[in-house]
Amino acid sequence: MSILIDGKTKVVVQGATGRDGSFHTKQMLDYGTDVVAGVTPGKAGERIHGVPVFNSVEDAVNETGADTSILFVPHRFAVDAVNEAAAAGISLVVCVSEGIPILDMARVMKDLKNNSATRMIGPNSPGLISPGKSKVGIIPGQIMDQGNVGVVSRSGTLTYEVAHHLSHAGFGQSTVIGIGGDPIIGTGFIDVLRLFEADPETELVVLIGEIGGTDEEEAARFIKEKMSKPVVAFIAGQTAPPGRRMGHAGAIVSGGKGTAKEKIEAFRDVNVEVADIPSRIVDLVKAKLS
Amino acid sequence: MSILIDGKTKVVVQGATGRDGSFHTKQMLDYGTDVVAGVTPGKAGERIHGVPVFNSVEDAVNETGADTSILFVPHRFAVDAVNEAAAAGISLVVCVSEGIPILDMARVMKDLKNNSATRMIGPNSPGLISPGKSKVGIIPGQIMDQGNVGVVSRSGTLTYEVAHHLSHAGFGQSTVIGIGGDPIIGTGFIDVLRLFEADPETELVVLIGEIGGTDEEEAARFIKEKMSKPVVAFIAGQTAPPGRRMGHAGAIVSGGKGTAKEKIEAFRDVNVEVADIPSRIVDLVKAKLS
Amino acid sequence: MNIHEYQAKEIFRKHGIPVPWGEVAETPEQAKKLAADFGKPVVVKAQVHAGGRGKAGGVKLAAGAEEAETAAGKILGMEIKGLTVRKVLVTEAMDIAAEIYVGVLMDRKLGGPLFMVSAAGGIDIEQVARETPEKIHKFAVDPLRGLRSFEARNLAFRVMPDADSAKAAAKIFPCLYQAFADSDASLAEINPLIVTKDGEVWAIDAKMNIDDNGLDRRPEIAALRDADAEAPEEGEARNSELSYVKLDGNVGCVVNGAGLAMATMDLIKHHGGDPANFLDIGGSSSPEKVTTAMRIIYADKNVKSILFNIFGGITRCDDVARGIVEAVKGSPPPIPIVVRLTGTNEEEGRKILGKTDLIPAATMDEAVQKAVELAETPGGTA
Amino acid sequence: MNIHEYQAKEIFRKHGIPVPWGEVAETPEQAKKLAADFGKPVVVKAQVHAGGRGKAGGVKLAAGAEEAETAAGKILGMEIKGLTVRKVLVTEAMDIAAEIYVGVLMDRKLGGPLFMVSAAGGIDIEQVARETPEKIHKFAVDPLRGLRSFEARNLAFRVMPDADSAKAAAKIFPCLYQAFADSDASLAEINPLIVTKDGEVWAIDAKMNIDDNGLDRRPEIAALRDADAEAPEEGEARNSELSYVKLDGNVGCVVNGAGLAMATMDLIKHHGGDPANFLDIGGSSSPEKVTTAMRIIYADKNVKSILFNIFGGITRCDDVARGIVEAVKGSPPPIPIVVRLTGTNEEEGRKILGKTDLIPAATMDEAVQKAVELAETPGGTA
Repeated sequence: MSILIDGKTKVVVQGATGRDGSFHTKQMLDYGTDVVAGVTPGKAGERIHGVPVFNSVEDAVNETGADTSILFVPHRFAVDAVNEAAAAGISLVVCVSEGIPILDMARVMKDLKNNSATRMIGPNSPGLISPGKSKVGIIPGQIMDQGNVGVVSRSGTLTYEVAHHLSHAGFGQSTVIGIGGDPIIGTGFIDVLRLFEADPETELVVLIGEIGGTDEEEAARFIKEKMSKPVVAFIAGQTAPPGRRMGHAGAIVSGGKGTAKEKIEAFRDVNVEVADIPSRIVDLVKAKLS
Repeated sequence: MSILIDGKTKVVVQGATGRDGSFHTKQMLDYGTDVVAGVTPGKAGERIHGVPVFNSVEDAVNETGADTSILFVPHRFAVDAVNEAAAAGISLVVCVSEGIPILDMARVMKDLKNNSATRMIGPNSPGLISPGKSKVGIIPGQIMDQGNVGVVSRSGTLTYEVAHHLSHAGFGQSTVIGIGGDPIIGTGFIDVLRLFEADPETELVVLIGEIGGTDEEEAARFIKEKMSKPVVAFIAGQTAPPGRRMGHAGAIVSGGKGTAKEKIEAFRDVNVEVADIPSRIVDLVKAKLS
Repeated sequence: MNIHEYQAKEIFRKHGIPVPWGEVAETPEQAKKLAADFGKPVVVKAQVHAGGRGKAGGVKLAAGAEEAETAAGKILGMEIKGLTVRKVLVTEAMDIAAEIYVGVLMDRKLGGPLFMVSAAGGIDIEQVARETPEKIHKFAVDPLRGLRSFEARNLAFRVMPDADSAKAAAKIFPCLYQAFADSDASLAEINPLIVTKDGEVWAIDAKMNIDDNGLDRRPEIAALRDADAEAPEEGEARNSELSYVKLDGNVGCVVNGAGLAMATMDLIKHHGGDPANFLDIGGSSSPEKVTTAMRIIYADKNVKSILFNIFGGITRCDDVARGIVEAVKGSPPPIPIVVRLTGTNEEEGRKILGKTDLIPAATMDEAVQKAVELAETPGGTA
Repeated sequence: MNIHEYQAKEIFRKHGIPVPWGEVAETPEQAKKLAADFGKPVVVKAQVHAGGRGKAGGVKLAAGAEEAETAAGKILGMEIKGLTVRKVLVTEAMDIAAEIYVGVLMDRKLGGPLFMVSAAGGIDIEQVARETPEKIHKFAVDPLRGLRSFEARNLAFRVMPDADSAKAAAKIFPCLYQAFADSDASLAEINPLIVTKDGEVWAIDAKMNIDDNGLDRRPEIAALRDADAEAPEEGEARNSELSYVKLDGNVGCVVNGAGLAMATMDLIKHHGGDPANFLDIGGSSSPEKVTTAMRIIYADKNVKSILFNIFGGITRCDDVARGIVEAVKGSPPPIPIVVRLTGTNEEEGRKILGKTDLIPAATMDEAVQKAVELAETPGGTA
């Protein structure tokens, strides 16, 4: 088991023939992901790394039975691509694109809710990987090992850093998922925690948060009320100045809200241990799992 | 029994203080309808024929428990009024207004479907009456008698004409409903036929159609497949020239489609008798019910 | 309301659809000058609210100015389906490599806009729909969000001859939908959308019908109405918010409600008469509307009797009665008027009419029979 | 991005919101002339990206031109929360009978726009939210359909002092929402919306923050950026699509990914150092971005060491390595550079860096410790 993706996941890559799309299609194939189709309007009939390319997600789904999509399209086309995936009946769409206007995402979320059963991960997400089974996104597969730790994070590379330490220390992962650094995202901490709680393979969850918003505080409440499995956390941005956006559109302390201090306290209040530096997460995991 | 409205229906009148709203509020009250509230923004606290007026449907629902609304607002405000009723949780909204752009109605219908459980009757509808119980709309109550004939029609006054004959001949009505003369309406023939079929009080249905569209043809199919109760019909517009709109936005024969002849044939094909003139509907009813 | 091709093309142009150069001429000389200034071969096209212009000889190719003049001379004044051609569009003649049908209409059954494309372009789409419906690709547009880019692409790839023209067409389709929605159209059609030998994509014909209910809020569209294309009384009726359609019979009718008005016409025919018009005074009628209705019917010299068939709901019988009294005030009516009033404020209405020369009737059947009889009895009374 | 009150008011005005007369002055003399031409009492208001202007003395009433000049003289050049005031808005002084708060912001928890109104207008709304949250009426706007008329009315009747002003406000609220949506704002606020003694309704203050992600498609909004309000390197970084925030420390950092960049800053602090900046080179990085990043950091004279912390996912380690080599080409780096490269194309990246003077590190902890040490050792090497 794992969450959201496994060995049976059939992936279509939207924007497969572009630079990034082509590169990561190859990476996903090399990792063992069942990439069944690529989509680039006007390039139907071509192949990319052996994968057939279609003009539309609809055609790709009809021909290949793809159920999961990942976008490598410029951000101004990302909303249309998500909508296209949803309309074609894709159940999970991973949006890597960064820089999508927040209002557009609010509209997409409302539209998905009104008109489809599609779950979106991202935007501004590195995607997810269920080690040994499938990866959908840009997470480097070589640093991951299959195991029982679920990892969920608002960040990309910080997640790799943490997973790298976990793998080195012998703690493989059930699924590692980056939910994205934007203020409005398709799948939040609580959604993922609920999935990890229900996943028999996952024994412990590592949650990596950062400044901005109150998602970590709500996650803490959820952990207290609904989680039986242990959770450990790390929060980035303790030294970030207030009022400044730290890269991620969502990473900003505004009106005195969303500080790392508040989030760390919220976790400690519900007995979720928080590592002071990334490499020490391993120590917390070790303590819980042995 | 009856369909859609009965003695327990609590009505809010949107636009109650205008000329038509005030007149028909009085008429409905005189008929015995439980008009519990009026709505005119800015006139909260006033009373109209003894009925309290509120600034919003939301306030009216909260204060009075109204479940059904009827609009007497100029057509350019009708869409907003329907949306307001739906957002306030009104379950049945009757739209008398004529002249609403068709695209607006398409949008309203989609929005109601996405965001509410509200049923709309109309636009361009005279409303409905369950004789002896309640009337919501502008149908003159004095011509109706309580009984077992259900009447459904795209027209207003032609319905009165037919009901008048029925009452005179001793055939009272369970519910008389005008679904409206526009091309896109909230509740169609089939919706109403399904309700009449399920209503224990209704023994026979009179369906009054007219030229334009294919609603009558679809109703004929529905009657054949799903109705156990007898249905008799009348179709207006046999002498209407093609390509010209006969008053109702929906009453137009275009591209050779939607003629009275086709509709009459569709009914006769499924053994629904069609009266050649309105006064003879009574003879058909008499034959079926005795 | 129908608008002309040249008007629809102007709307398309404003919405970003590529439309070739074209100008309107009302005389052969104007057509000649336009073609001469343009300097390349043109097509001269009748501007008239009727289909099948091509078959009727209303569309002609002209290699130069002289030919354009000749073509316009033949087309202007021509009758197509009973309508006289008063304007021609002089427009660029284009090389056609492929022709596609593109249209969007308000679909009653669907309850919203239906977008349609077909590789069988340039011919009568209703014929395609009847004979080879599988050649038309249909898509239900969500009216809350319009035609989205990927939806347009999916349609375009089904009908365009190659990837480049598909991508070009996919940019045009949402513009067509927007032109449709922003105009409150009931139909907007490009037939054909062409691909030239150079791979360019152009809308070389355009058709739009407008939802009358939308004209109030689209004054710029309402202004496109061609007054020549309708009877003058129909314009007057519309300005008074009456629904009026002129017919050829001799029994004038004034009815409240479209269904009852149609049934009244049908009943006149049933009783051996011939209706002179459809006329619905609508709900919420004022006395002014009734007097206008009577003035319009008086103006029709075929009319030998007038029938009022009023069943009051939102229309009050007293209002109608007052309107009739107002209209016949001072002088007796020139032709017999049969009045049947039932419903809301019926008593008050009857009282108002009590002291006039009007012929009362208790039922619709009686009223129609009297009116038909009177129309057939020259100068007589029933 | 923040914009000034006078800019937000111009956007409001274009969206149909009633905004009183006002013009911008950059000198006391200009303020005097504006007030003199206007001829009625004015308010002189500091235009600066900071709240609490009133309390800081940045808003002054002036009965006439002389007073306006004096007021502008005091306000221009004033520092408010560390920012120097360079412009004032000279605007009509109005009689206030009632003050209302109206705002719309993008609410993360809700996942969409939240409209807020309160009868407690004219004061700090965050204080109201903390102390008397029941005084704020909130409404979740459906971003697919905007704020609808009846929704605006329902809100207006809750906070406006009478029916007439409620109806006027109900027309303004959807305009505010539209201004918000059409500008890709994250916040649009009228505080206060006033009712005058004559019953007129006016927006006398205006605040808008813009979603940076929306600026690409709103060039007219992007053009409102006040270059004086940010460090020049931040502008350069933005133009190269780098996220850069200048800080006060001496360890420059170049990191890929915002989370890792923040964690790197935190770790520098943890190891006793002080980060000189936040800098995220983002995904899909090109060598050019890396060279720009280094140029920006070199320009910060406080920086004593540079730390590259790269964990390749979509960013390829070889691209980063090429960028570093390009930037140090020809001359040895003026300050020590510690490089940690892991992830996609790690081997290729290491090879490219192999023959340079750069200081390699295997882990983030090691890299940070080295960089902190080097920053504290003047001119030294680790």
